[in-house]
Amino acid sequence: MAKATFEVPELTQYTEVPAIQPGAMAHSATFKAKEDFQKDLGFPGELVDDWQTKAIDKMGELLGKYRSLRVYMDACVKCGSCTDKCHYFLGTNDPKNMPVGRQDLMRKVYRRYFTLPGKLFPKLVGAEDFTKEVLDDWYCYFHQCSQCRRCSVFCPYGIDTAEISMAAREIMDSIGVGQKYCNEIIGKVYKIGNNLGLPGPALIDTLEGLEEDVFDETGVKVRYPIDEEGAEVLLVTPSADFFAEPHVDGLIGYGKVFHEAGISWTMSTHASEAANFGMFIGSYENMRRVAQRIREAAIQLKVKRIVFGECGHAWRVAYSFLNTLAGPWDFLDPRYPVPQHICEFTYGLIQEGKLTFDKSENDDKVLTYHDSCNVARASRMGEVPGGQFEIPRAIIRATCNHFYDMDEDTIRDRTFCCGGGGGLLTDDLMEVRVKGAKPRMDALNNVMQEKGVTHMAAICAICKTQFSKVLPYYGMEMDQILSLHQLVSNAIVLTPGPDDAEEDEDDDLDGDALDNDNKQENDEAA
Amino acid sequence: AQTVLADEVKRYVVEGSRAAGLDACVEPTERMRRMHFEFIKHQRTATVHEGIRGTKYSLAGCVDCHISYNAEHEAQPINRPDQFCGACHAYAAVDLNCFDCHASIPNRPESGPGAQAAHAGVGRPGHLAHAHSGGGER
Amino acid sequence: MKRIVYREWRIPPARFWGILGILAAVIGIGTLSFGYMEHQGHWVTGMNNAVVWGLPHVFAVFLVIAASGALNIASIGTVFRKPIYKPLGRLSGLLAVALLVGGLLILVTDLGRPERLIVAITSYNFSSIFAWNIFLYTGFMAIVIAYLWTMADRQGGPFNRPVGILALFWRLALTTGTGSIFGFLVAREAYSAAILGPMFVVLSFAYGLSVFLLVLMFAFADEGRVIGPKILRRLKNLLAIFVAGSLYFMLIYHLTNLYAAKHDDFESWLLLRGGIYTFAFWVGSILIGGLLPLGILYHPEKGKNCNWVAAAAALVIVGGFSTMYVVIIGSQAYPMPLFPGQTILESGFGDGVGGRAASYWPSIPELLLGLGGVAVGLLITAVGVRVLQFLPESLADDVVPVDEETLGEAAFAKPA
Amino acid sequence: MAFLTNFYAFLFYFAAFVIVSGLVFKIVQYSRTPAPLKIPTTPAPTTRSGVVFRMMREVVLFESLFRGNKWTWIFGWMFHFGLFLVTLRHLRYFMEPVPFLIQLVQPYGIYGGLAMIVGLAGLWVRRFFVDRVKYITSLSDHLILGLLILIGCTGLLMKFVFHVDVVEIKTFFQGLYSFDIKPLPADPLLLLHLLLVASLMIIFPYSKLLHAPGLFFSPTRNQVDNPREQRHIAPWAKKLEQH
Amino acid sequence: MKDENRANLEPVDRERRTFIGAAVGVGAAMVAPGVILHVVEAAPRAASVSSDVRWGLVIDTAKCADGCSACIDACDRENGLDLQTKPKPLSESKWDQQKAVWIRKVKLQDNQTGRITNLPMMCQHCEDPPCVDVCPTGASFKRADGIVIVDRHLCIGCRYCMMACPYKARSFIHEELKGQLTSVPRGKGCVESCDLCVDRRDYGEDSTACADACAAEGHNAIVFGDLKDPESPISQLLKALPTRQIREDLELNTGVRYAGV
Ligand code: HEC
Ligand code: HEC
Ligand code: HEC
Ligand code: HEM
Ligand code: HEM
Ligand code: SF4
Ligand code: SF4
Ligand code: SF4
Ligand code: SF4
Ligand code: SF4
Ligand code: SF4
Repeated sequence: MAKATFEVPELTQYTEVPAIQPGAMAHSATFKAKEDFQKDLGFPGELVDDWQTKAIDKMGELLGKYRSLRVYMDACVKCGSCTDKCHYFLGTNDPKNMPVGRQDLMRKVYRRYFTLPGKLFPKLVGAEDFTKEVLDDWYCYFHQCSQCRRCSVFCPYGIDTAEISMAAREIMDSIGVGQKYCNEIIGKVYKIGNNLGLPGPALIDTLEGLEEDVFDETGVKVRYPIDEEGAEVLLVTPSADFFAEPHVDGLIGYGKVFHEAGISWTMSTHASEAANFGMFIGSYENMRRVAQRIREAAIQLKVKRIVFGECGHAWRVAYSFLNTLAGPWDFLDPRYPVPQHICEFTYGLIQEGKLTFDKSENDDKVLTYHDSCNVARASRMGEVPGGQFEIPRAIIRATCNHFYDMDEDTIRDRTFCCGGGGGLLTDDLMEVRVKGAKPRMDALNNVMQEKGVTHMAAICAICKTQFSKVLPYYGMEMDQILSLHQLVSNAIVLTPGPDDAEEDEDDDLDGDALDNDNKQENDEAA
Repeated sequence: AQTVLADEVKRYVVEGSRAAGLDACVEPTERMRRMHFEFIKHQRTATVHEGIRGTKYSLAGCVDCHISYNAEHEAQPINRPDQFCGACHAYAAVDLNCFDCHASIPNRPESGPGAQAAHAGVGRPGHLAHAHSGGGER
Repeated sequence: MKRIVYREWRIPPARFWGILGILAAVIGIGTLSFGYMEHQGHWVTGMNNAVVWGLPHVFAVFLVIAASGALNIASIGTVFRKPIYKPLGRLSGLLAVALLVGGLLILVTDLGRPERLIVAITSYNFSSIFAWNIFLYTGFMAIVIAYLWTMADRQGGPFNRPVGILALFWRLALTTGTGSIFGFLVAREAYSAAILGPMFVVLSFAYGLSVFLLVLMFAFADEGRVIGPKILRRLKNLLAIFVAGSLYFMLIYHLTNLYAAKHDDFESWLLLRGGIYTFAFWVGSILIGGLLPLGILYHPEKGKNCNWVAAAAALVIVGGFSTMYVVIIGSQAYPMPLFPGQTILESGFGDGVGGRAASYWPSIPELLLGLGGVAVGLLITAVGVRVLQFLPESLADDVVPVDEETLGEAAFAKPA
Repeated sequence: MAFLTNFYAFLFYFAAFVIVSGLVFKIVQYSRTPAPLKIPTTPAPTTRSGVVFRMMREVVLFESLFRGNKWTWIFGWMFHFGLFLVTLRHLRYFMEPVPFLIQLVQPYGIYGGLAMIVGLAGLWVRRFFVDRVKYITSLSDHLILGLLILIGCTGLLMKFVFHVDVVEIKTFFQGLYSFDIKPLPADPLLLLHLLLVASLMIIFPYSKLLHAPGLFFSPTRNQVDNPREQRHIAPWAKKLEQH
Repeated sequence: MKDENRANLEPVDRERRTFIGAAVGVGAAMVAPGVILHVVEAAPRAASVSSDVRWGLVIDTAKCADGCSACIDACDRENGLDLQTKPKPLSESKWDQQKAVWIRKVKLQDNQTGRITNLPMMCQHCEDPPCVDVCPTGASFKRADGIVIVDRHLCIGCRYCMMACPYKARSFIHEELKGQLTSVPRGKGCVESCDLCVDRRDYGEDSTACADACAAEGHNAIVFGDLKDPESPISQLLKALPTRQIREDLELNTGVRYAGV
């Protein structure tokens, strides 16, 4: 565990609203993107000369393009309802991390240049010139927003700070001030196909390894296909799923589900990434470009359905924007929504009774579930509103015997962000990430104390990565975070395929199952 | 009480009422327009609780003076939307429920004690030249 | 000890809004009949100059004392330190406020001049128990809201018990005050009995608990939350005690009336000759409201069954209505003793010629008004549990606190 | 006298022009600005009528604020509901004949006025005592609250202490409709009340008071959650697809 | 029944009530000789009523005739109660119980002796009126001169006073009224009862409508007057006759006393 250079907040039974501490996080600035990364995305390489006018112009352009920005700049009445809702504020005490504080960074500039009273009486309405200091503040604090939209839930006008920080990042990008982490990743996607920069052959290799592992473990030949033309389903999943713990256990789970469902599927090297960081930087064009890969892959592989793996903001882009960015999807099977979430897919099979589970496989764990913010507040699963809350829980209940929710105020649409979303999942923002995770950690700690919870399941690559990094700071174990489909993977009872039959003859099933158990235990111990 | 404005402002005193022939209410008109309800409310407490009947703000007195008569010499209920109280209150959208209980037409000889008192209050002798035998005999 | 987790009532929106819709419709109809009564005047009701308080008052008084009784659960939890009742405290407080609002609304809408309500709020006659009741009611509401706050907000924790104690005493005062509305009517034979106050208190326990039980069971069943056998047993035992207590007090009340020579006429009328009132008394109050529920609650099998307990609670409520009917209307119908030793042969005003009781037959608008009030109470409750964390997540045996334990601060260990 | 009357007549013509043209401009601007992406805060309704229902709850009950902060909700709702009642009561000055419903609501308007003041006072107090809210408060926030409280107080004073001639006031405003300037009574409280009201009208279209129309245009609240079922694309985004 | 030409009288000393021996006007013409006559205080009262007087009635049941209803009719006429009309859909029997009655006739038979007694009942103007005690708004009140009335501007129509009154003296107005008398405003939704002809009191007349009527019929069963003035005819009568209060046990010290029950 990395030694913290900052003070890790103490966990408390209830997340108290702190007294404000202006400037507490002013020192935290994420690394700026280098020139060539900027260029890849079509942004100027460094701060342009007449950045002020350019920025104001860009702001004007965005005001005309996004109704959200337009309305949100005007509508806030400073009611304060959002002030204690942002996990970054609760963890850092910095008032500029209050959602309205963050918005005001932009609003004061907006007022100065776009409203009459701001032009005439700037002091009266808190309008300010767009100075270098203000720009620095922007860079600092708009990169302390995970665009989780928790503030939007409680704002009487639904003002969504995420929209504002996206716009701010776009404005900054347009004058050459980009964030290294996001822009570099988007560049990788363009060049290699995924965030982690895993080239095709590496992927194929990994998947073959997986198939072997699963066969060793279960004695059933579960396939993890990639680039298979004519498969029914294209699975698009975050690249973390290909190798990192706990993500990969989720991928194993998907495979088993497809296996049981008897539905042919494939992944794609071209679209080997579900995530779309274009959203984080608010760039419609980049988001569109990233999304188009999925369309291309789907056409190329001639699939009939698209299913997304566990990833929060990827699901937001997929559910809410994919149709807009890369649609229409008229060439796919109209009986299924495009795209589907893997949880919807699994849940559907459970409903149809196609999956059998041995819940006791998960008896060593007491679970809770973390609603990832982009799933909870920016998308849906299933037919009815709120399906995004019920479907994952239903899957957990179907696969585990012990499940407890965290405090009601911290789940479902009131869920606290893990602290790593929105392009903040970089080591140079560790302080922000750790502090921002506090409210979630408080709630988790509560159920651990009160209900004996041992593990937390999540359906987002960022959440999982963030938690495995942050849990240790709070004295917990990094493997307490799980993929939801890991639970499925553990509990699912596989039916041997035709090509498993020969092996069955010399290796009877019971022994096989026992073997599994032992293997599992060993895993735990390791 | 007639100000410059008086001509320009709509008046509610109805043709054919006794008030139409007089030039002042029990208080200056402007004051009446703003305060009449305070006056009668005060009077009402005094009357009901202390039995005081002899002041000029009696409701019966208002009715007597402001009631108007039609061609048949029948008194018109004063709270009717085209009559004195009613017209103004309809215009101002102020509920006027006094006449749920109070007689909206004088129904005793006009020189009865109630009316007398009111008139005495404005310094006019009680006896009046034209005594109407109003519509409602009782 | 485990922390009690409260959760909003999360039934599907369609069902929730459906329930609200139904309640709102009942309220709407109640409002219409209020409008009708006010527009036409009270002649459209069954009430008259002899029976001046009718069905609306039966509803209102029932709701008001049930409100007071509903708070009992919270009191037992905080004031008498029975932790097993603690998880129910919030619902109990909410229900108390809701029923009270419903009851008061009925009273207000039955007034001859409801638009003058402001008069009742601004000018008081302090010799009137009624005026005191206005304070008792508004005070009760304020105190219970404060009480709810102490239960629901962490900052309020330290005030919980003091406010709870205050609420308890206020509540007793309120029920006694409501009883005294009748108790101080020296003129009426049936009422001038000191025991009426305490009797109302005991009745309130039974009615309040019954309403509470039904609401709790409905809310829990609808969302699939669990009521464990342990807490069910406690609650039904409590109900049985209250019902038995009510029966006992009614017995005493009628016995003392019988022995007070002045009142035996009334008693013999009520118990034997009173027609509908006699029927309501024996069948409604005693049988349906007392003996049957007791039978169910003490039945070794049925007493354990949720549905039967709910049925018993429902019976207590039905019985409660007939008790109120007898107490409020029966006592007015019975002629006033103006001329002892004489028989009234004729009267220009129905003074009970030949000892006949005054007639009263409730009319539809009155009934609808009363139901409207009930619906208001339920609507407030439904919205309350929906938007605020008032219902415990579960009342399963392993979740509810152990009763014998005294309340200690929940130990909260921080991980190493 | 005549000067005052003319001054106020002009003032109200001007204020009415500003508020109407300002609001129309803003509303047109809001509705012309596209919302390129589906961003309703979920769980969100999946049908149009569901959205209308959600919006109703926001407008009438301030649902989100209720979830966010109970105290602000209590005071805020009291203020707005009071303001609503007061507005209904005030319609009597602007309508002839007065519709039955407006007649009915008259007495409640007074309670509305009281509630409005209490609510505003509560809202103002919190701007001083809650450090987070204090931090985000600018001078204009205080001014608007002060303005509204003052309007309310002068109004209530007129109602309860220094009565004014309601009928003449109504005649004045009725006259404005037909450019027939009728005398306005020169009661100081009334003049102050009206002056403040005119200022409120004038600042409305470019102050935070735009939250009222803004709410209806907020994409997180007014969008239907059906992106998978229906393709949603803004005109400017459509152009990107052309090549 | 008021004197048409009373208006012409010059104001007389208001404080001292003057007995005028002469019969004035139509109504008075019917008054039989030897009976108490009108007391006319020619101008309306300008000062507050005082507790120096307490108005009351004495009813000699021996004189009250079977079958007579003059007092009731007179009260009805005086106070406009005869103007009440039954709402159409209402049944007669229900209307009988709902319409306002300020004064009623009661016929009693003694259970022991079988003796029949007739008497009029109205508000007894109790000194400690339960109706006043219970009224939440203070609408029921007792004037300084002992008259118990309802201030109908304050009455909210709760009917608690009716519950409290031991004499069933009060009525609730169940229906809308039309054509009220100027001198007796009455209306829907409030409670009212005999007010001892309060406007007659304030205009200085010396009797009540019921007493006048009874006298006019020649029965003289009702005598009105000041209970506090030992010289007043009513006080004299009280001394002369054995009287009692109805429901003496309640100790309300009623202002209406009965002889012969
Ligand atoms: C002596 C007769 C008299 C009596 C009694 C009287 N008024 Fe008047 N009232 C008048 C006259 C005359 C006017 C018209 C004055 C004027 O034209 O300026 C008037 C005007 C008014 C006005 C203003 C109407 C308008 O159109 O501007 C009001 C309001 C009013 N009276 C109310 C009352 C009330 C209330 C009472 C009872 C307390 C009452 N009046 C008693 C004679 C009377
Ligand atoms: C010039 C128009 C005018 C006339 C004529 C008029 N009123 Fe009014 N009256 C008003 C206005 C305006 C108010 C309300 C003032 C306010 O609420 O500030 C009012 C209020 C009242 C109130 C108080 C009502 C309440 O609910 O507060 C009473 C009572 C009243 N008037 C009685 C009368 C009677 C009786 C008459 C007829 C004799 C009368 N008014 C004639 C304009 C008038
Ligand atoms: C429910 C019936 C009722 C209503 C409504 C009512 N009054 Fe009265 N009012 C009375 C009665 C009864 C008296 C007493 C008359 C008496 O004692 O002679 C009275 C007396 C008065 C008196 C003193 C008598 C007089 O003629 O001056 C005034 C003034 C008065 N009322 C004003 C009002 C006003 C103003 C309203 C409307 C806001 C009103 N009343 C509404 C029943 C009513
Ligand atoms: C559709 C109509 C409206 C809605 C839904 C609405 C909603 C809200 C909400 C939710 C708030 C935040 C909570 C609060 O601080 O009270 C608010 C604040 C406010 N509203 Fe409105 N409002 C509306 C119309 C108006 C109008 C017409 C006015 C002005 C005349 C107004 C004036 C204010 C003010 C001044 C505040 C800020 C209070 C403060 O400073 O704390 N609102 N509004
Ligand atoms: C042109 C517009 C307005 C006019 C002509 C006007 C006029 C008046 C008048 C004459 C009164 C006194 C009412 C009485 O005595 O009964 C009053 C009261 C009042 N006014 Fe206004 N007003 C206007 C706008 C406003 C606005 C915009 C507000 C609130 C923001 C407001 C708030 C109040 C309040 C709270 C009262 C007291 C309660 C009441 O009587 O309704 N007014 N107004
Ligand atoms: S979107 Fe999330 S991170 Fe950003 S300000 Fe709102 S609550 Fe904070
Ligand atoms: S909740 Fe919305 S309106 Fe209130 S301060 Fe925050 S952003 Fe502004
Ligand atoms: S008028 Fe006289 S005699 Fe006749 S009923 Fe009345 S009290 Fe009796
Ligand atoms: S008789 Fe009845 S109404 Fe009259 S004063 Fe006594 S208690 Fe009151
Ligand atoms: S009905 Fe009227 S007078 Fe009687 S108690 Fe109620 S408010 Fe008082
Ligand atoms: S005193 Fe007057 S009011 Fe009373 S009963 Fe006799 S006539 Fe009627």
